[in-house]
Amino acid sequence: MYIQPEIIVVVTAFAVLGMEMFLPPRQRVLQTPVCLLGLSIALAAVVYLMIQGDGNFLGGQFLFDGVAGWFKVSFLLAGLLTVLLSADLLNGRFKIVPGQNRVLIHRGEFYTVVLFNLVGSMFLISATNLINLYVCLELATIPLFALVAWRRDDPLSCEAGLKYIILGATSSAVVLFGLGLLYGLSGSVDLFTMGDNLSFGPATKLAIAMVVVGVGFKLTLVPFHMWAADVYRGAPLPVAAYLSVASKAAGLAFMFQLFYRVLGNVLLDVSMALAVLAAVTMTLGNLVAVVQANVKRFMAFSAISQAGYLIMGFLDPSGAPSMVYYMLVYVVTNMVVFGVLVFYLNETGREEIEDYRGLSRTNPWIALVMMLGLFSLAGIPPLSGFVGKFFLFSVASKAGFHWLVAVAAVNSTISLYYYLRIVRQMYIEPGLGDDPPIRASASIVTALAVSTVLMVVLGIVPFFYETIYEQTHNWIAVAGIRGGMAE
Amino acid sequence: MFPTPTITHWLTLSALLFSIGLYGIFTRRNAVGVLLSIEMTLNSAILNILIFNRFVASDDVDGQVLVLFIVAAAAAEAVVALAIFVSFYRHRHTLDVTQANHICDQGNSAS
Amino acid sequence: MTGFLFENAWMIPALPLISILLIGLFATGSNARFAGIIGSVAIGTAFLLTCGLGLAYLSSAEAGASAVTWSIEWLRYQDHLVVSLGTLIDPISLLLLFVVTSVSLLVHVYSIGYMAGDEGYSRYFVFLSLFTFSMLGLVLAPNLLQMYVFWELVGVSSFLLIGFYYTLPEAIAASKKAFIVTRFADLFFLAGILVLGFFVHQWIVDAEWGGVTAAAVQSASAVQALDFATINSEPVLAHLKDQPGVLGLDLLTVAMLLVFIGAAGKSAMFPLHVWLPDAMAGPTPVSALIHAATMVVAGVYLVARLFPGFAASGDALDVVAAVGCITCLFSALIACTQTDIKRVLAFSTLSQIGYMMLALGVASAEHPAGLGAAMFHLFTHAFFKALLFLGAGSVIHAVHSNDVAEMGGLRKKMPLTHATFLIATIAIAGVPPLAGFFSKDEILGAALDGEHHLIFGVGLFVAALTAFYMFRVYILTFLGGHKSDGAAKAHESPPIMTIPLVVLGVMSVCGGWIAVSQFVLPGVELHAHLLVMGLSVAAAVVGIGSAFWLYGGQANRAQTMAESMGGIYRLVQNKFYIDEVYLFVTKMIFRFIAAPAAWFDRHVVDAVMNLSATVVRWVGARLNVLQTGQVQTYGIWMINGTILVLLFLWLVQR
Amino acid sequence: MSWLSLLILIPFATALAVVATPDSKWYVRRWVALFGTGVVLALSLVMSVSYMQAVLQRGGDASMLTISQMEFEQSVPWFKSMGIEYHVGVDGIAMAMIVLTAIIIFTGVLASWEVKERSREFYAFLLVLVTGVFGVFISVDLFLFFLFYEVAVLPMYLLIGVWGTGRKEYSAMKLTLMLMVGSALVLVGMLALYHAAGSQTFDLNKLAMVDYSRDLQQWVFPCVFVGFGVLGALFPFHTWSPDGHASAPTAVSMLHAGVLMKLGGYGVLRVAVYLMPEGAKQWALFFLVLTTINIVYGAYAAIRQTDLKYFTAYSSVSHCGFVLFGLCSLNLMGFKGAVIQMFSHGIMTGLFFGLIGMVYGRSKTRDLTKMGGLSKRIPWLATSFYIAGLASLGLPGLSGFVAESTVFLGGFFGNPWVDSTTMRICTLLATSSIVVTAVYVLRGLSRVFQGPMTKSEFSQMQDATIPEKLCTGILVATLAVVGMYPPVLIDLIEHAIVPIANRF
Repeated sequence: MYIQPEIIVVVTAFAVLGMEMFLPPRQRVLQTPVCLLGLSIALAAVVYLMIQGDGNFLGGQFLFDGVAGWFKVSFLLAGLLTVLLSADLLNGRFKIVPGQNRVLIHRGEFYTVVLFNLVGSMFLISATNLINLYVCLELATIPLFALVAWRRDDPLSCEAGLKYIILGATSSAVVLFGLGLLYGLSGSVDLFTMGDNLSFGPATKLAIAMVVVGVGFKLTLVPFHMWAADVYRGAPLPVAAYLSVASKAAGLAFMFQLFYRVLGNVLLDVSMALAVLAAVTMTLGNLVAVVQANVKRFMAFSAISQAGYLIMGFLDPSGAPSMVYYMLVYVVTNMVVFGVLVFYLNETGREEIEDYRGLSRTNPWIALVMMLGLFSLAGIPPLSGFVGKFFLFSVASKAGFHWLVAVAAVNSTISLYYYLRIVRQMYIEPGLGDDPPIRASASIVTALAVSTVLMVVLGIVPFFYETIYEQTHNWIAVAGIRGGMAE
Repeated sequence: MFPTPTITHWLTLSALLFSIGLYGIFTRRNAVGVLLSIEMTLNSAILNILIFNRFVASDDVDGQVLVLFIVAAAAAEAVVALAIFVSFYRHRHTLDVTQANHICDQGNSAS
Repeated sequence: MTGFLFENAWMIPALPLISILLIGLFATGSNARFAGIIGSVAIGTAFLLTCGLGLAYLSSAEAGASAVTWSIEWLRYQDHLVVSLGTLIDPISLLLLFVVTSVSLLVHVYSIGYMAGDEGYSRYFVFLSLFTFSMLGLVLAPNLLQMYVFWELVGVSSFLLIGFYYTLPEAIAASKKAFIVTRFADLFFLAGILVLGFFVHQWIVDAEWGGVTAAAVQSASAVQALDFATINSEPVLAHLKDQPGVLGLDLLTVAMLLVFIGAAGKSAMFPLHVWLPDAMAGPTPVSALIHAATMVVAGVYLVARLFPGFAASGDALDVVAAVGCITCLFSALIACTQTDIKRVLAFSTLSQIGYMMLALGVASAEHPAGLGAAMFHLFTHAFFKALLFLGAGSVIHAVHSNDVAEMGGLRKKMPLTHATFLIATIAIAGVPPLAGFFSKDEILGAALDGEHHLIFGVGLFVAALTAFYMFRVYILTFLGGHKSDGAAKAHESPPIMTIPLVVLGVMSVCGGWIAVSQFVLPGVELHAHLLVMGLSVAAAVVGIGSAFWLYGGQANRAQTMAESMGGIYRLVQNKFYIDEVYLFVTKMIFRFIAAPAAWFDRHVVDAVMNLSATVVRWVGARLNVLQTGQVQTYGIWMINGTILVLLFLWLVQR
Repeated sequence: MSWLSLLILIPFATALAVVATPDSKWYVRRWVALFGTGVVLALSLVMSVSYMQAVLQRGGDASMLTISQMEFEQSVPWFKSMGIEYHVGVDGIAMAMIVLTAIIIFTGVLASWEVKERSREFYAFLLVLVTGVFGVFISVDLFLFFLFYEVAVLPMYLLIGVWGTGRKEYSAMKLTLMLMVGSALVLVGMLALYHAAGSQTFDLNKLAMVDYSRDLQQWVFPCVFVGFGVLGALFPFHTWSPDGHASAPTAVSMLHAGVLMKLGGYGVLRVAVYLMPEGAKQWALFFLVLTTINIVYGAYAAIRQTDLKYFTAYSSVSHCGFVLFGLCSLNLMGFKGAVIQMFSHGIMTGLFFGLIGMVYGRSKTRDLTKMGGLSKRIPWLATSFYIAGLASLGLPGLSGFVAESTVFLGGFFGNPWVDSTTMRICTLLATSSIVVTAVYVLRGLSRVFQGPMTKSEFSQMQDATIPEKLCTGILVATLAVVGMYPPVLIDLIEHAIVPIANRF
């Protein structure tokens, strides 16, 4: 039985829901620790299972292997950090600014929805047939619509929810049509069988184009990214943080499933298209990020460009470990940055880039953490973002896409430009006045500490990448043999 | 009389349905109309899967099971969508999706 | 050639170096007064060592022997291109060593008096010692690169000393001009070194491969391309002569001409002479040492060092002769019109160095007499010209003016200065039996022997001119009545300044009696030309006579004559407007190269870089417009994206 | 553990120690920083001596080697699956650069003795920067090399941005971005080489044993050359340099011009030229012309500058051109000259920028036209300035001459892959810059220090303080020692250069 982590998360979700129903309001504060405890136990369970080794459940319908394990670690980390980041808002600990509606209500439901979403993502990577895959994809998507529109009193939040659900549902319809085609072309719902039966025909191309919509929507690949900026802007900030990491990780999981298992045969045939997609994504994301003034939109475009780097890993079958590793790195790094954004928004109600001026004087440590996070996103050594990007670029280089490496590297520079804009505000510009240091709450500090330490450690300690590398062999083998790379 | 419809006919039907749905998504101004169009594209996909189940993999019922799940998921999706529409309507007193453009801060670009 | 003195000849340049350190460390602030003594003692010791070395050489070595007596590896470029610092002892280096140490010693002593009370007293002696060190290093150089190294160092010490009075704008301008003009010439010298370095090195490597090195020059591994011994060796010269150069010249000529441009710059040959007259802005003893006796003859020394090369080339030697000839005539003409006493002496120096170059130019491999004559003239000139400068310095010290128009009648006020100045004037005018006569005579003889009749004619004319302008200065300065208050209040300089004058006066008288030519070129016979002697004495007499006729009597005779010549006189007085031409060219370079380069950098290169940033932002802003907020537009983009992916998959095959 | 690791650990530990100093005691930090850098300086000197001993002990005929021989090697696997190792080691070139860096940072700390504003961050960033620089020089693994390379570049942004003057944000951003674009190109080339060599190792010396195909070298070489060239101020990618230097605070200018720009030349030598001889042969002519433009154009542009820092920055562009020019000669002397020039220019320009900072601190202006007659009041600084200036115009007896003459000879000797006439014309053009250099150096210096004093405030100036004297004294002494007795440097680097030159 390899399903314990999922069960634990589900149980936690119900426990939190139960507390919401049966406990008096004052005691519901305990929901946060319960949630954290549940996720931590689940994380421990995942790690335990990874040490145990690969296995399956329900007659192969649920597959647990290294990649699945690492994805689940990413999801759970994202969940943990999101819970920490949202705690202050849910508990009403934030500065009230007139004209801003930032309260988050219904703590129990909020956590439950997040946890169910997590479970969806966790099942997604373990699914081995189309039915499972689709249902999990929906489970990993639909709760997000609700989360985005969580702030019912906020018109922007509702508007973001509206946009998100319309585009999300559309993409899900298109991807379903594509999945249907794949089903028809292969005559099976088992992902491995599908992979064996597929060839690179015209209908397959249509199917690929259609599933790319679904993947692109979740991963925010250009031109399926348009929702991101508006939704990040309208959604509550912790939700935006969650969207930027967990939803993206789920998208990557979905893509792993599709491109390695189902389309493994034709992976090399689509690599050029993926390379172009990657190039366009990172370039557009970066270029537009340059002109943003709002940190949320800014992070949306930054996240878009990161997705571009991420899918470079598909260009060569050997890219799986790089992508998994980068996903992990990206989760913690992005959470570092979002942690600071949440902190600053909560405490001051400010969310424009200009508002960060002088942060290094009032809160040097927070500013340092923010700077490290931004540098890691930009790929500056010795932070893990650098190592992760380096490995991804190496994959593209190995596949012969030198031009893409160049584009990506130049894009890193552009991204450095806008990340430095924030650093500049924090360090170079004079402060807004003699502001006293802003006190950070325990939950934010914990979140920042955990994610910062992970961000640094992931890059310096080779253990993580090496383990991922060892554990992703079977995925590479599948794609490698199918892609004709065996010779 | 009419010849028996082949898979091609059925798939054409499904594709037409899909296209009509897409057209609806992009042209309806009322959010509920958009939702209806989305359901239509979903249904075309469902139809597609059923066709394949019938013509390609007729010896098992995987496709039909998949369709059942899709219907359920689509229902969930519709529920969430309608809930969001309601709260959107409460703020704007309209369900015109073209009016949902308060977030696009064009003038907000930084120097 | 062995012996303590030979193997430790490095001590001679090392002594002034030590003196720099001592002065720099100890003789600053309130102890500054010791600076002059430290410097003088150091250079005095060096002078004694030089004398000892000379005696040892005369007694132990065979005539004309040449050897590198000491060397250490200094700069290792690659095999056969290892530059050593060393001491090359041969007749001409000994000659120069003697000139440099002796004049330098006298100038040091003189300066103790001349510079007394100056706030930069110890700085002055540091610079002076630096110069002496550099010049001695130059003289002893056994290879071209060491020569270049010290060549640059004398340049910089000259720069520092010219600009010694650093608050005076003209001194600063003069120092920069001197440095940059000589630097410009050095560029060609360096190019010559590069050419010689490469081709000689190539020859060595080829020879080594062919196994002929040992036979050709010394032992194989020790052969270094830039050593004078290697460059001047027969097979190397023959090899260079065979190589095609540029512009139809053979490589040897090209290399020698490049080196000669360097030499011409330092020796202020036309048209690179412009810096020397301005260099008179420095303290007068400096002018005596650097800009009359030693540094400016470095060019002559360099040509003499590479004489086999020049001789083998032939064409290069003709250029040397022509340049020398032009310079000596041209500067002598200018000297006749100047009123600044130091400038007259400066142009006279130019003229005399032109004379030496001319002498080198008329020599050849078969008739090397000119070489000896040039060295001889270098030797005698050093003393009488140093004497003239120091005398002038003494006068300036007393009158506080450089202009001869403000002097006059100093004969009585400054008897010792007057006497020594007169001796030097007679010496330079070429009146027997003083030093100038013998050396000048030898040069003219060499020119005639070499069948260079035109050059001989010019030389003779210049001899007359020299006598004329020197006596003109003498008359205006010492004879007649006082022309200013300064002259009226003048008095004799202290003994510390007059003793060096006397010593130099003795040398100016006796210098010509030493057989320098035989020392330099043992075995070369010299013919005594009675005709030449007669002509040169006649020229001197004519010059002196006309000077007395024009300036000795009524002063307006000279004025009338100048007016009658009109434009020509003004042309000459303004130094043929060559300075103005340089100024114009420099301005053109500033305006049309430097300014455009700076502009181009800011407004083109940098602008392109900035443009890329602007473009990024512009494109970003345009793309940002796509975010219309219209959800249906977003949806259409999604579907468009799908279609594009499909088309891409369809059309593009990997 | 290898001694080399100390070179990165000590500065980093010092940075941490600086961070840990109490808020109120800003003066403690400079002592901490000075102590840390002093230890590094001592260590580097000791190591260079023991390097020489090790080379002598190793003995044997090194003249036929084609792979660099490293000393003090240490190798710890890092990302094993990628073949990435923490592999450190030095040869003579690296050793010389390490000594240079140690000298510059030590004097840099002395030059920034009076930094009080946010001194904690200042020293910390400065030391992190130096950690990166040392890291580059001790890296044998290309990944490590690249990693440290970027570590060295980034703190510059903050150092200029926070403590700079003038258009500091603009300059800092421009500098950072241009350098990062350069490193992007390097990354492309480096990954291509890695995969062409079988994706097994990033070890430079192992990568050097691979014969890369001509086609690969043909495009990778210019990528890497330009990539590192940006940092080495290769025309036309040098424009970050004037603005950057002009805006940077003293110690940062020193470090940047003195050491960081050398990373460019070092990278070109170690990665481009060493790994890709074929590419170098094909591209030598192109880059030779570019670097000649660098040298001449930089010198002419310097003539027109009126800001002391711009003036020195353009002179750096010109002088760094010599480094790249030497590398393009593809022969022993060219390489040797380039390395000597790296060292010499590092010290010289460090001295220049240090002095500019000191003079600026007194005169409150960097405008040449507004200064004059300063040498009367500040003879020590004036003398040092003159020595730096003379070194920069290549006066024998100072290190500049040793470097430049070697570069010129290297260029003139040329190589079989470039037409010798072109080569010689380029060399002579480059040589001509010594005159232009003389023009601008003398013009600039005489404006500042000579002539009548232009402002009455200048007469209140105080000459150098003890730390300033120590700072300039060390640098001047280094210039003079190398200039007067070049074997100290040449013996150190020669063994390391021979293998690289043998590859051609």
